[in-house]
Amino acid sequence: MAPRETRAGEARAAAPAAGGRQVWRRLLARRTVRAAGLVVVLLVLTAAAAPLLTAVEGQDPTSYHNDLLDSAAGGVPTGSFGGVSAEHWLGVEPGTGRDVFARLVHGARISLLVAVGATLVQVAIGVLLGLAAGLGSRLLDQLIGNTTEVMLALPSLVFAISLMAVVPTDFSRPLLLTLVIGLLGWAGTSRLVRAQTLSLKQLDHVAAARLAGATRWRIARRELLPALAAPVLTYAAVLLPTNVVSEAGLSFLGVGVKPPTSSWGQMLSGATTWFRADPMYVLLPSALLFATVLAFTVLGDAVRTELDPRAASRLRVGTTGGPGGPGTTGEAAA
Amino acid sequence: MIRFLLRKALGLVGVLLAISLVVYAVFYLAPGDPAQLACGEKCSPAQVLQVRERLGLDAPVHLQYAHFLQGIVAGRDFSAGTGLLHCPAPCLGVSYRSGEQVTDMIAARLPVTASLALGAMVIWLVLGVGTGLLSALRRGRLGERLLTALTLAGTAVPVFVIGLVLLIVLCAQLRWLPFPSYTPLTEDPQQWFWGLLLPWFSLALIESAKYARLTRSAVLETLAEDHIRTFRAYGVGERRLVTRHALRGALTPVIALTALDLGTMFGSAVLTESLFGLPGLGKLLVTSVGLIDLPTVVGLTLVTGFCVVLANVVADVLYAVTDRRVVLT
Amino acid sequence: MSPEPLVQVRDLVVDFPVGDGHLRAVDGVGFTLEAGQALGIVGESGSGKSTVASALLGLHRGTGARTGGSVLVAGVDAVTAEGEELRRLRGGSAAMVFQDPLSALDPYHAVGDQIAEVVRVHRPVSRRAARARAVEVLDRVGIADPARRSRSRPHEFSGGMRQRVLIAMALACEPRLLVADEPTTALDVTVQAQILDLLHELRTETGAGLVLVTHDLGVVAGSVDRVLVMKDGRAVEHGPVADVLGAPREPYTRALLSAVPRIDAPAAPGQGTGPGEVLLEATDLRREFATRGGLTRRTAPVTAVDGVSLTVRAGETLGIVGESGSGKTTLGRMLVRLLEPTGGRLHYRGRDIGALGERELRPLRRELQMVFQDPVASLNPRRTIGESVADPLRVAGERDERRIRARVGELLERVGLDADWYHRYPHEFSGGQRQRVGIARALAPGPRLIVCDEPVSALDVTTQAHVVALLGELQRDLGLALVFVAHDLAVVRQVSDRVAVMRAGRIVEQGDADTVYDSPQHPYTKGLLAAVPVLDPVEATARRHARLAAAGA
Amino acid sequence: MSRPTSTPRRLAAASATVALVVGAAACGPKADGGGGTGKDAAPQRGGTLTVLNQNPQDQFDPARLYTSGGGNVPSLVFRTLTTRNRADGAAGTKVVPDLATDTGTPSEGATVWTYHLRDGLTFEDGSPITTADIKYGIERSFAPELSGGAPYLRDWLVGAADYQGPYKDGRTLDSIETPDAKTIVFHLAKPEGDFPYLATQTQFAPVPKAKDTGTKYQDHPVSSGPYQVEKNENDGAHLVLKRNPNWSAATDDQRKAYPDTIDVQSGLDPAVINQRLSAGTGADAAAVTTDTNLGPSELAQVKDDKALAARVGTGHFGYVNYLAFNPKVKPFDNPKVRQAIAYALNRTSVVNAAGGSSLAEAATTYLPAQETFGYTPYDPFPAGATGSPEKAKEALKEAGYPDGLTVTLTHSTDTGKGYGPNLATAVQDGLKAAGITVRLEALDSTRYSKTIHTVGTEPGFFLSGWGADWPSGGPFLAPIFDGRQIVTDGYNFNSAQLDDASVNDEIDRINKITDHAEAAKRWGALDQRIGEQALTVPLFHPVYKRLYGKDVRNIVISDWTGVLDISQVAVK
Repeated sequence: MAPRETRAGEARAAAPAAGGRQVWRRLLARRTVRAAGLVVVLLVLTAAAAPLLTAVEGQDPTSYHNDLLDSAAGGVPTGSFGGVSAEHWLGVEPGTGRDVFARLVHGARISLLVAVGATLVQVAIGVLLGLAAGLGSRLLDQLIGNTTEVMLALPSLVFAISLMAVVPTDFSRPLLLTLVIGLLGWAGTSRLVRAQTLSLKQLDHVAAARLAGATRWRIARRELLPALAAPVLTYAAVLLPTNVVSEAGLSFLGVGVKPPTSSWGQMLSGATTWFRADPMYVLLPSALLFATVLAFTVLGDAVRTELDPRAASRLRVGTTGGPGGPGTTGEAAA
Repeated sequence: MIRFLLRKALGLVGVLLAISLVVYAVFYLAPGDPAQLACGEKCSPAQVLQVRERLGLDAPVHLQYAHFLQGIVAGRDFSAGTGLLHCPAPCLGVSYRSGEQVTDMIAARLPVTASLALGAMVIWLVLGVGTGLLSALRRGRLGERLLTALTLAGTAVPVFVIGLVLLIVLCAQLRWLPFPSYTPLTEDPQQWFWGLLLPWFSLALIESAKYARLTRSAVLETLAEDHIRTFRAYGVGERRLVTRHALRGALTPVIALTALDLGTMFGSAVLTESLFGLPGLGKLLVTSVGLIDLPTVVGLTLVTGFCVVLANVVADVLYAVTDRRVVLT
Repeated sequence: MSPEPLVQVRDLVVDFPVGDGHLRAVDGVGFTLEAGQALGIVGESGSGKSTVASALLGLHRGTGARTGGSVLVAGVDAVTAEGEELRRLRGGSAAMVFQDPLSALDPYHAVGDQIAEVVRVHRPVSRRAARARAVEVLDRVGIADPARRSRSRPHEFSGGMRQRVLIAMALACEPRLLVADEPTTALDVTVQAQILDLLHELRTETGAGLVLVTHDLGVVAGSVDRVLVMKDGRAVEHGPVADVLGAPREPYTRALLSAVPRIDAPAAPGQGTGPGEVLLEATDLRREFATRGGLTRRTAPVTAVDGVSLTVRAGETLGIVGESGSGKTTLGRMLVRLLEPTGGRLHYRGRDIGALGERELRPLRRELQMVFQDPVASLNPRRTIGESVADPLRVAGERDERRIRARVGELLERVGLDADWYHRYPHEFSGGQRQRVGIARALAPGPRLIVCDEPVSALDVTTQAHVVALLGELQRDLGLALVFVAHDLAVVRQVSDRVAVMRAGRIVEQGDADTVYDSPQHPYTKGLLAAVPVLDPVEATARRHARLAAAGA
Repeated sequence: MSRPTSTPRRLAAASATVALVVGAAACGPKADGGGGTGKDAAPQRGGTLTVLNQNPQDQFDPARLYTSGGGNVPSLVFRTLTTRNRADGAAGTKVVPDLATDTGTPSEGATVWTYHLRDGLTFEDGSPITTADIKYGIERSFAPELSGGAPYLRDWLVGAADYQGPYKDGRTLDSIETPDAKTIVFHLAKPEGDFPYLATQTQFAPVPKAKDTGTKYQDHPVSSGPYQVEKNENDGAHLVLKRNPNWSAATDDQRKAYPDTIDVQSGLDPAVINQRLSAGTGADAAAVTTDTNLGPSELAQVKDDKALAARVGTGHFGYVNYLAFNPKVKPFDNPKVRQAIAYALNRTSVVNAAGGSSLAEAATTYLPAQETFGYTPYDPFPAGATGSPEKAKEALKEAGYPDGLTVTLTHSTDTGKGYGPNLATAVQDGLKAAGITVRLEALDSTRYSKTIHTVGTEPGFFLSGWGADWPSGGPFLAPIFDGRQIVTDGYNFNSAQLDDASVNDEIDRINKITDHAEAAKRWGALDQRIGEQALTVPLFHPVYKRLYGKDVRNIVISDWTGVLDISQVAVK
């Protein structure tokens, strides 16, 4: 369920970066980043204000409108563009007549919540285990390494389905989805963090901390975690949209959120067959999903470029000066 | 190298054992009664008992697992009614549902998934690496941005959407492609090719996005390296710099990722196979999960797990082969 | 003198884009170079010397840098030339030898192919002929068995051999000008001498011009005819090498020259207190690394330190000198127990600390500190320098924020920094300042012994001199014991009471610094000392002849 | 039981309730189906008929198949004692002789049934078919190795309850007598007027003992019908049948067997099947499906396309989708609560959720709307198509819930089945207006069927469905409402756990009637009597809408199966 990290990304040691504020400023200076950020902010706001927005429209996400459907034609909405009207801004759902706009904005809540939650779970477990593997004994490293391998080798879809079936139904579905996606998808993060930890461990400032008498835990917290933030953040930006799609996939297979709750995945899974009869119904959730993924990917890429000095010096004829090394002067052409 | 492979082989056995244990545990906890399912809903309790006994489900779960392990090492015998059905090692058991040997079932479906995965791989490599290269070369231009957005669209849209839309447009409306179907390569190569073209593309479109991004960043990274500067300083043209030097650098991660993806593909082509009705491993897996057909599920997860682990090893080896600086331990 | 010089640079100006504006890296530099002559461009980091070298080949084209003035190389203006003309210039008329021979070669292709590729860019020859030419130039630069070695990839060569490959590549198309940018910086001193000799030899043989860019005045002394000293993008002094090094006119040149540590000058380091009690005693110390073999190679443990015995007394400085791979860094790290010895014993004040676990070591840690080589990697870039220095204090259990501030301020001032810089981040400092922070951090827990691992090798000469002076001062004032690990023989002599010379994990010679330097016993020490570049051009030439004679004999 | 609407990716194929394979039969020019090309030219022999299906023919052993009327594809290979009449509409619900000379002679109050074989019957290898082969076929269906199939034989035959088939110890069933090679006599433990219907199932197909290979038999069962298995790949995912040279049309008046080859491809997505049928390129022009309805979205497309509309076959299979109550669970013990739900239900929403009025007919009766079941129109709780919140509130008040009520509706997660989330939310939305708040509880399909069919775990209020194994009121009502069929240690289908002596007695009385029309009337009356108790709320009777290729002719769709009968179609 999680994307595989690339070796290239894995092997790269976290590099020192300029101060956080500076990175932030540079990020905001880019037009694409601002646009992507705007999309994300809008999405979050929409999700948060979903009840308000639907109230403005005067609809709710669960009410049926049989009068807007052509029952003999399989329940396709009457009217053009999937039944778009002043009452129903984005038309109604085929087969039920539920308001598409209301379902989309309410669906955003679930999709984002589950995706963000699952990403947090993945990152938390991944960082914890990755750090433990990188800092712990050989045995522990081996153990975690093998567990990671098992996690990667498990057909996660099957396990997601089975796990969803094992848990009692009164357990909150969104939470369960979050946990299932999260618990099955941490292996990539853990590998990344382990590799990063191993290369960071070689750095002299970690040795210095050891000489200062710092405990392993203190070293992990003070010296490693801050340096891990950048690669992990970047990786999380890749995980997040994947988790949105995972949620969609599980909903598609019928083990997602409980009806009548809507999520984008659930809408998409129901929509595919309507492609010809009611294209609007397919395009809307697809477009939203696409925008979300695009926005997060752009942000992730930008963060990575800013935090990764190799990317920064990309395509420049860096003339590393004398023994002073790059960094202090303009000669490095940074 | 030998040591590396030995160590990996040992690890593989461990991983597979762990996988089978986990599958047994999950299915033991999961609701549902395989005997009842195999017998049919209207079976009487007495009949269900008989079936349970026949399937060996009356034994405690740890014994069932032990029998399963024994089958892998030494083979097992099952009652086939008129006689005994010998299932030679490595025996993964017989399906609760059909009574077929799991190994046979897997062997019958492997070519389907393999055809799907390998064909898709070719396309996603051509498409992904090509797009990545192009976007690395035309960095910052409008065309490149469009291309990047398009490859992103690939990652964002689930296969069940892309596949179905392609099917309706290409097969039903435009009739450019035949409807997907599987014909064994040995039977009719042409039909094999045409029948799988659409599934390949649906899978590849999604995968190629990843490769485009990987290629692009790897090429850019390599272009920023010192040795590129060397060749630039010797008057080597930009095109040659990219095709001979930068691409070569990008090849290593691409090859390694390809191995990994191929490995996972064997377990993850579920949605594609279901959508296009290709009787492959993924489809069998999902069906078997629904039927609580434990031997089939365990057998399939072992095979797919094996593929993933193997792919990891192959990726490591390829990594070392394509990049001599890497050493294997 | 021919009517037209080989290189004619006039009013060269290079601006790099930085943020919103531009940064002037080279500001109005001009010089000429005749065929067969050699020009040395020296300067500290940031002086713009490498930028000048790149400008000779027009390498800033297309990077966003703005170039002004004119750079005529073999009749082509590198500032304005386009397309085919520029391509012919690069590698054809002028060829560049880069600094880091490992990263300057494509790791994926055989070196012979890489050279052949360059040949084919400039000459319409067959693939086979180009390969033959590659073997020929590899042979010329002294690679043994060149036909076979041409099929090897860069990582299969040693550093010196790789540098030879790069030179071979530069020679491939018989350029009229060689530009060598810090060609020996990454190399050991003995190898450095060989490479410089090779360059000299090639120049006399082919009559090509040479531009040698370096930070090391010793390197130019024996290798060039004229010297251009640069500072902040400007040419400070320009003249024949003997004049500039022998009788510098500019104060900056003089300062630069005086900062260079002299191997022949017996220094009188901190003899103030005299040797005290034995702090650290290593007996037959060993360290093996279980390494990785290649794909097909068998794995065998590598012995980095092979039975080293030494003692360090309170208040003295022990210099450990050796070339790369000699095991000196591993030894240094074992002495402070960042690494666990795999054999032998290590006693600190009578207590065996060789096999102590991390937990038992922790109370002892504060007494054994280390200053690291790389001032970039040794400070956590995400923490303020104050926090880094305060770390040992906090670990030691100090909770009072005011006391910590005060103590950190004190330490910062002690190493010559401003106490108010507590909240600054490492990237806001220069290399020398960062190294001072590293020293302050090492001082923070109040150690008895500090191991300095190449503490100045990443610094410019002037900075280097300041840091060395600071270390000596601290040692005298605080009565510290120092273990000074370095490859630079001159620096080690400058600071050490006693010196140990390491090679391949063993100490080949150990003794009083003056004794070792003035009358080396071991042939390795002798060779090492003979390879050290000297500032006197006459002496340098004499030494070259001696080396060549020795090699020929 | 087969399910009317298309079944997208099913997680669990074990559908369960009743007839699995269903067959499909036939009929033709019915309603809008019109037959199109089918009418014009006389059907010719030859060609290849392609069958595009979702569900693989993963069982092809006559002992294991669970079919209604012998199935559609299976009936091409297996002939049985009796079979369904291959005719359009209601005529197709009749049972007719197949291997036997008549539909059976009952005696001793319908407890003994005697059959005689026709002359000249042979297997695919040319050897003659004897009654011993039929007896052996039935016996082996009791072996645990060959589990599956309908449960009736075990209940009905004397001494069959504990019988474990012939494999273990060679025991035979004494209640089946074969006095000679042409005669076979069945001894039943109780009167069963419907025995001729049961004899249509594949367990009544002859199996030559010498060729029996146990669990492997299904790879190549010995054919007694017009086709034999040529290829069976991936457990029935791809099945190719070719002509059986030893079958003679002279001995078989039901199967037409026009095409030379039948190519059954399964495991396909429903959308793909319908797209292929509608495009009709290449071999798909001569293709049909036996298990996939037009989806709602395709119906919208068909509406605008006359040519396509002419290629839709409409059929009815006896099935009902309903809301089930467990009166042992509060508040459903209160009949007024059940009535309130019946009043409140918005059947229009439900029908739309089931695919619209073309695919589902709103139902107020439990029995399907066909004469053969004994259909008697009634509506005990009339509330119009969209329900009556007022009447519901009234009933609620009487039940003691004047301020409304919250109940839990259990459903399956499987969207393809008639008990999925679509229907559940439609019910939920309808009850909202009457002040009944519905909480939904979803279970994955395997767990769902186990939960609702186990007495101890049965929820109070859930979605269910029922179809008959043959077109008669008996198999429709008895398993659901006969008190003696309550199973406490296995799968129980009497979800209301109704044990009413008068109902039980009436069922016994009707079972003795061997005149089908007479029995049907009585079943209809019984249905109404039970319906008034509101133990179930019927939702709808599904309608089959199936597309067939443009070269397919001689369309026959019977009311027995509701789908076109493969044995009748021609592709030339």
